[in-house]
Amino acid sequence: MITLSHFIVLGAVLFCIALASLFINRKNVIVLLMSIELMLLAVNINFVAFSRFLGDVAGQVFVFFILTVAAAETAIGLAILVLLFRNRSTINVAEIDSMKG
Amino acid sequence: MFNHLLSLLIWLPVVGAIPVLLAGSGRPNAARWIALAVAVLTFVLSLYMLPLYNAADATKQLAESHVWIASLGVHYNLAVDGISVALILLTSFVGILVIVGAWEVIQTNPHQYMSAMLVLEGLMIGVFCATDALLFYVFFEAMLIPMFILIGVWGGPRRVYATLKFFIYTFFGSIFMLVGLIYLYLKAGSFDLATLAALPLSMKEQTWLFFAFLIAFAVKVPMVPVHTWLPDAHVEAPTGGSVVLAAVMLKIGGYGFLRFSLPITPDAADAYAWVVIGLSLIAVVYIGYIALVQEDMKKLVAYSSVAHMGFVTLGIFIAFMLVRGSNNLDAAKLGMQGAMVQMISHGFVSGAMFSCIGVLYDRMHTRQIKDYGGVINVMPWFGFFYVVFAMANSGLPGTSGFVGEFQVILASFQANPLIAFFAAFTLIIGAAYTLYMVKRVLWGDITNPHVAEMKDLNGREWFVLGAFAAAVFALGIWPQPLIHLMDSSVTQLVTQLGNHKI
Amino acid sequence: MIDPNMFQLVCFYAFAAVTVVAALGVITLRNTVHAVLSLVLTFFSTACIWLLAEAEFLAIALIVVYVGAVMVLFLFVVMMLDIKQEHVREGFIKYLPVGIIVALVMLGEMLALIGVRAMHQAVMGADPATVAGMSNTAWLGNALYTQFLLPFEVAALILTVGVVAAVVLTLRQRTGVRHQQASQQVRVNPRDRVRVVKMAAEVPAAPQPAPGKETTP
Amino acid sequence: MELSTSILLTIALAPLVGCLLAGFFGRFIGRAGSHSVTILGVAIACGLSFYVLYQLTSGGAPIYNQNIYTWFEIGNYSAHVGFMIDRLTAMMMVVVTFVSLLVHIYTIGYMADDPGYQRFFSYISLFTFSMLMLVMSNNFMQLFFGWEAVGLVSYLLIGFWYKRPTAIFANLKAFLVNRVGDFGFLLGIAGVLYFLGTLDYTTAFAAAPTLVGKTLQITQNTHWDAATVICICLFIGAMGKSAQVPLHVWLPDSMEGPTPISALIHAATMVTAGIFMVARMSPIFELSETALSFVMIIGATGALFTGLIGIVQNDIKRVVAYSTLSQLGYMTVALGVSAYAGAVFHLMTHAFFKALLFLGAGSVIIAMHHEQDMRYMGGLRKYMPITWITMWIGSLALCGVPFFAGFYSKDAIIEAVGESHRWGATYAYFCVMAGAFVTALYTFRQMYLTFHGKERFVVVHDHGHGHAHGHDDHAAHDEHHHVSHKDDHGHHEQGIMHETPKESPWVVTLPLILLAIPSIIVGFLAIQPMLYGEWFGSAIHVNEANNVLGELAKEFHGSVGMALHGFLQLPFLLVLTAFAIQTYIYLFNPSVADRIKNALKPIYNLLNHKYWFDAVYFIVFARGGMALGRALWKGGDAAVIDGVLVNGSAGLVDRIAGGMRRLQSGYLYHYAFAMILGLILLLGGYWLVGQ
Repeated sequence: MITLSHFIVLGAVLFCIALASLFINRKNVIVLLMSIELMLLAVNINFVAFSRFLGDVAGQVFVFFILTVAAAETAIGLAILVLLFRNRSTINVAEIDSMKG
Repeated sequence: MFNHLLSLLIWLPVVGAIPVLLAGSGRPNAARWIALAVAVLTFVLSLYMLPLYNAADATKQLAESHVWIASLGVHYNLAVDGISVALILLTSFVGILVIVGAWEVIQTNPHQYMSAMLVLEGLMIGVFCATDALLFYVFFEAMLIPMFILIGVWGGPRRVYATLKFFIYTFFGSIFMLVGLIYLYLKAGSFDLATLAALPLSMKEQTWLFFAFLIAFAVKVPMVPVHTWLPDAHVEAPTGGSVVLAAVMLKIGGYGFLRFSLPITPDAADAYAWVVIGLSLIAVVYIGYIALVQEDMKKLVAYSSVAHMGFVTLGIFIAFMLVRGSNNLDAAKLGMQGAMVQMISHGFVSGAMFSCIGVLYDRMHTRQIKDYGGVINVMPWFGFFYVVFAMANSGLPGTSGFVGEFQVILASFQANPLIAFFAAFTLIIGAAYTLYMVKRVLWGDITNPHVAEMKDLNGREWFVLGAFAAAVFALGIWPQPLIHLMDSSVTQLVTQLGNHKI
Repeated sequence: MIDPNMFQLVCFYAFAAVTVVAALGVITLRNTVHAVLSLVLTFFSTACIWLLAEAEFLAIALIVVYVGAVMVLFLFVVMMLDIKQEHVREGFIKYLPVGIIVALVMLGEMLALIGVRAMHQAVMGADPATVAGMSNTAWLGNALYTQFLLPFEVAALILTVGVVAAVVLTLRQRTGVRHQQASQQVRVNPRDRVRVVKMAAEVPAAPQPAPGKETTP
Repeated sequence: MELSTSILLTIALAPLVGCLLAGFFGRFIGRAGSHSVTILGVAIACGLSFYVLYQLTSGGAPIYNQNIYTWFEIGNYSAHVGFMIDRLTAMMMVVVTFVSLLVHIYTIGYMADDPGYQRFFSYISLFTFSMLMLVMSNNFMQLFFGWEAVGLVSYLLIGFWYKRPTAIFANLKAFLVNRVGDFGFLLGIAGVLYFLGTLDYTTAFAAAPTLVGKTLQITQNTHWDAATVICICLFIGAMGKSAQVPLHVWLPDSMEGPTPISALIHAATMVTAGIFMVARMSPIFELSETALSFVMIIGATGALFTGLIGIVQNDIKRVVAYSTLSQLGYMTVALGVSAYAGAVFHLMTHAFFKALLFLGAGSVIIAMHHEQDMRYMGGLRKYMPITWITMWIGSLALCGVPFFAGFYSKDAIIEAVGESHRWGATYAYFCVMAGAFVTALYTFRQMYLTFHGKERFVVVHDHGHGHAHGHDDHAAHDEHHHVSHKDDHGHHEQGIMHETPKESPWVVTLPLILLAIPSIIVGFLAIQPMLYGEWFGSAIHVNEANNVLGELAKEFHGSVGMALHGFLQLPFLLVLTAFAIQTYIYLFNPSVADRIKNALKPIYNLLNHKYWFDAVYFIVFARGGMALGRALWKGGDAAVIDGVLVNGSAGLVDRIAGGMRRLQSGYLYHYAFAMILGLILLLGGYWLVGQ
C-alpha cells in the first residue's frame, strides 16, 4: 500500500539532495539552477500527494502554477546566465561579487 | 489682522525667509536687509502682544483654533499666557540681534543663513504658542532642522560630529515624548493640552509619562547627565547659532516642563521631584567645576549655561516640595518665578556672552583662551561689555543674572536649607569660572602679537552688545514688570500643582 | 497473482529509487550535459510516480513541458557555453561533508516532523476525480477555469513576461552593423531636414585703422 | 523737618551720574572734566549727607523709611528699593562721602600721570554710589546689591593696573574670597525670609523676637537654632567683606590697587561694611549668644594675629593693610560683646586715621617714585614735613594715645571686652590687650623706618634716565618691586633715586590735613553721645543683660577724664613699652632688629608667610578646584558620559553594524546558506515545540 508518507519521504529526500547540491556545487550556476528545479520537483511531489490523499483539487492546480513559474524562472535564469557568460566569460559564482559591501 | 496675531508671529518669519532665500547669493545685501526688516517687523508685532495681553487674567489668551488633522483630532491651536509672551518677546528680540550680529560675519551664502535664522525664529515662536500637544511636537522637532543646517553648514571644523550629536541627542529625547503623547491620545482621544491636563491618570501611568517627558526636556534644557551635546554644538556652531541655541532653544526644555510634566503628571512629578532637584544641584556644582578648567571660551560658556539652566529646573521642581510638602504657595511661586526670570535672563546673558566670543573670534579666529590675554589694552569698549556680561553671568545684583538665582535660592531655602546651600554654591563657582576666564582673556599684558592688532568694536557690534547690555541691566534693576507679566500664569501653575490626579 | 496494491508499492519503490539515483547524478556528475540528462531522468521517473498517484495530466505536462521544453533549453545553454569542467567543480570535495551533514540533518528533521507522523495516515483512497465522475484532466480543468481563472491568467502573463525578458536579456546590439531604423524613419519631421537661412546682402567692410597708430604721437 | 526723598536720591545718584559721565564720556570731557564732574557729584553727596546728619541730630527729623520702587512682588514676598535713614546710616553716609571726597581730591595728585585717569574717577564714584546704596538700604535685597556692587568695584580697582600679573591675581582672589562670604550672607538672607517672612528691615527686626525657640531642620535628627544659623550665616558675609580670619587673605593682596582706593575701599569704608551690617542687624544678633561668641572669637583672633604679621612686613602699604585687618578685628570683637556702638564708633575713627595713614603712605610712595619698600626709605621727614606730621597724628591715633580719636574708641572696646562675661571673653580680652602692644610695635617701626634714621637710598642725578622713572612706567617698575619683595637681596634698581624726594602737591597734602583734624578731635567730641548717650536710638538694639557699654557709662566722667585716666591704664603702658623698644632698635641700634629676626627664625618665617594661609588656600582651593574640575571633566563628562554612554552607544551600533556588514558578503551561497540555516532552525523549533 502506498501511503502518504511514501510520497512525502521521497519529496524530502529529493529536497535534501538538492540542498546538498547547493553546497557542493557552489561554483556552478547551471547545476545550481538544476538543483532549484529538483527542489521544486520535491515540492510538487508533495503537492500532488496531498491533493490525491485529501481529495482537493487545489494541490494539483498549484503544481500547475509552479510549473509555469518555474519555466519562466528557468528561462530568465538561463538568459541571465548567458548574458553573464558573455560579459565575464565565467559562470563561477565566487567571481560574481560586485554587490559585496 | 490682529485676530491672528500669533499665527502672524509664527509665519511672518517663516514666509519672510522665502524672499530672503530668493535674493540669492548674488545679492547678499538685499538678503540681509530683507531679513532684518522681517525680524524687526516680527519684534514690533510681538511687542503688540503686550497691550492686547491682559496680565491679570490667568487664562490663555489671543487664542486661535482650526482643525488640522480631523481624523486624529489634531488642532492648530494657539494661545499664550504670560510665560509664553515673555519667551516670545525674548525670541523676537534675540532674532534681530543675531541677524545684525551675522551681518558681515557670514560671507558664504548669507541669504541661506538669514533665512534659516528666520525659519528657526518662527518655529520657536510656534513652540511657545502651541496649545495642542502634537502641534507643539511638530514645532519642537521642526526647529531642529534649521539649527541642524546652521551648525552643519556654517559651523567649525568638527561640525559634522557636533550636528549629529546634537540632532541624535535631541531626537532620542523627543521620541520618548512622542510615545508618551500617543499614549495620552489613545487615553484621552485628544491632543489638546488642557484636556490632557484634566485627564485622570494612575500613578503608574504618570510615572512612565513623567520619565518620557523628563528625558525629552532634560536633553533640551540640558540637564546632567544628558548635557554633553551642548558644549560640542556650541563650539562648532557659528556665533548666531550659539546665541539662538543658548538664548532661546534651551528655554524650550524648561518651558516643556511647565506645559507637560507639571500639569499632566503632577503626582509623579512630585514623587520624583527629588531626582530633578538632585540633578539640578549636580548641574550647579559638578558643571561649575568642569567649566572652571575649560580652555575653549565657548565651551566654558556652554557649560556655564548648563549650570544656570540647573536653576530653572531647580526652581520649577522646588515648587512641588513647597506646595505639597508644606503648602507654602508663596514660596512655590517665588521659586517658579525665579525659574522663569532665570530663563529670560539667561537668554540675554548667554546670548551676550556668545556674541562677545563671536566678536573675538571674528578678529582672531580662535576661541582658545590661551591665545588671548590683555585684550582690554586694545579693545576697551569690548572690555566694558565683556565685564558687564561676565558679572551678569556670575549673578551680580543689578544685572539680570542675579534676580532668578536670588529668588530660586530664597525659595529653596524654604524647602530645605541643604538645597539652598548647594544652589548658593554657584555664587562662588560661577564667579570663579567666569572671572578666571575674564582674567585670562581681558586682563594682563598683551602676549600674542595678533591681539595687539585687534580693533575695538565697530558700530554694528556695539549695537548688538549694547542692546543685550540694556536688557541685562533693565531686568536686573527693575524685574517687577516681567514678574508682573508672568505672575497670574505662575500663580495658576502653582495652584495646579496641588491638584492630585489619581 | 500479485496483489495490485503490492504491485503499486513495488512500482513506487522502483521509480523512487530511480528518481533518487538520478537526482544524485544531477548533483554529482562532472559533465554538465550528463547532469542535465540525469535531471531528465529524474523528471521522467517522477512523472511515473505521479501516474501512480493518478495525476495523469500533470505527469504528462511534466514530461511535455519540462522535459520537452525546459530541459532542452538547459541542454542548449550548456552546449552553447564553453564551460571549463574542472574549474567549475572546485571545492566539490571540500564542501561535500558539509553538504551531506546539512542535508542529513534537514532530512532527519523533515522526517521527524512530517514524514514519520504521516506514516500512520490512511492509505490512498479512491481517486477524487473518479469520485467526482470525471477524468483527472477534466477535474483539473474544471477547477482551473472557474475557481482559479484569475491566477491562471496571471500565470499566462508571467510566462509571457518571462519569454520577453529572456529575449530582451540575450538580445545583442552588434556595433558596426547597419540596420534600418524603422522607428526613426517614421518619426522624422520635415523641418529637421531642410532649413532656409536668410542672409543680409554682403556689404564691403570699412577699412580698419592700423593698430598702434594713435599710441605714437 | 522731615527728610525728603529727592535729597536722598540726589545723595545716592549724584556719584552715579559722575561715574557714568566720567566713564562713558571721559574721552570727550578730558581729564579735568572727569575729575571735576566726579568730584562735584561726590561733593554734592557729601554736603547733603552732612545736611541729613544735621537734620537727624539737631533738626529733629524723624527716621526716614520709604520704598522708592518695587523690585519684585510675589505673593506675600516682596523686595523693594528704598532708603532707611537713621543716625547710624547718616553717620556712615557722612564717613563714606567725606572720605570719598578727600580721596577724589587726592587722586588728582596721585594718579596725575596715569593713562587710566578718567576710568579711575569713574570707578571711585561708582564705589561711592554702591556704598551709599549699601548703607542707605532699608531691606536685605538692596543691602546685598550694595554688598556685591562694592565687591565689583573693589575687583575693578584692585585690578586697575591690569597689566600687572599680581594685580589681576589679587583682584580675582579678592572677588572669590568675598564670594565665599556672600555665599553665607545669601543663605543668611534666605533664612531671614524663611523665618521672618520679609526682607524689610523694620518688619524683620520687629518680628525678630519670634525667632527664639525656633529651629531649622537640617536632616532628620539635626535641628539648629534658627537665630544662631541666621546670625552665623550673615556674619560669614561680614567675614568676607570685612576680612576676618580665615577669609582675610584677600585684603593684603588688594594693596595691588592704587593707594587712594586702598585708603577708601580697603581701609575706611568697604571693609567696614561687615561691621556696619552686623550693627544694623543687632536685633537679630542679640538673640544668639552662640553667634556672638563666634563673632567675638573670630574678631579677637584677627585683632592679634594679623597684627603680628604687620611687624615683619617691609612694604609700607602692607603694614597699613595688616593694621587694618587688626583694627577690623577690634571692631568685630566689639560686635561680639554686644558693644555695637563701640564698633561703629571705632569704625568711624578708624576710617579717618586709617585713610590718613594710607594717603600718607601714598604720599611717601609718590615722593619715592613708587618705591614701596621701607628698607629703602628713611629720613624722609626733612623732605616732606606735612606728610610726616600728619602720619604721626594718624599713627598716634592708631596706637590709642590718649586724646587722639583712636584712643577713645579702642579703649572703650578693650574695656567693654573686659566687662563682658560672654563665653570666650577672657581670650578676647587677652587678644585685644596684646593687640594694643603689637599695634604700637608695627606702627612705630613703620614710622621710624620711613621718616627717621639714616637715608637708605642714594640720589643719583641722572637726567638721562630721569624721565624713565616717572609715573608712566610705574607698572613695570612695580612689577620689579613685587618680584624682588620676595627675596631679601633687593633689586639693583632699588634704593637708587634719580631726584631728591620732595613734598607732594597740595591736592595730596590737603586731604591729609583734612583727615588729620578728625583723627585728633572726633573721638574727643563724639564719645559721649555715641557710646554712652542714646545717640543711635533705635538703630542699635542691645539686650539689657548684654549691655556692657551701659556698665562702662557708669564709670565715664567726660572725655578729658577718660583720657587722663587712660595714661595710667595697661593699654597705654603697653604702647609706651613698644615705643621704647622700637625707638631703641630703629633710632639707636638698628642691628638688633636683624639679630631678633635671626634668633626667632621659625616665628619670623611663620609670620612672613602669613601663617601659610595663602599657600594652603592656593593649593587646596585653587589648585585643588582646578584638579577636581579637570578630573570631573575628563573622568565624568569625557570618559563616562561621552565615552561610554554617548559615543559608547554609537560605537556599539557601529560595531554591530560592522559585524552585520561582514555578513553581507555579496556571495549568493552565503545568503543561501543563511536561508538554509534559518530553515533548519525553524524546523528544529517546530520539532521541539511539537515534542
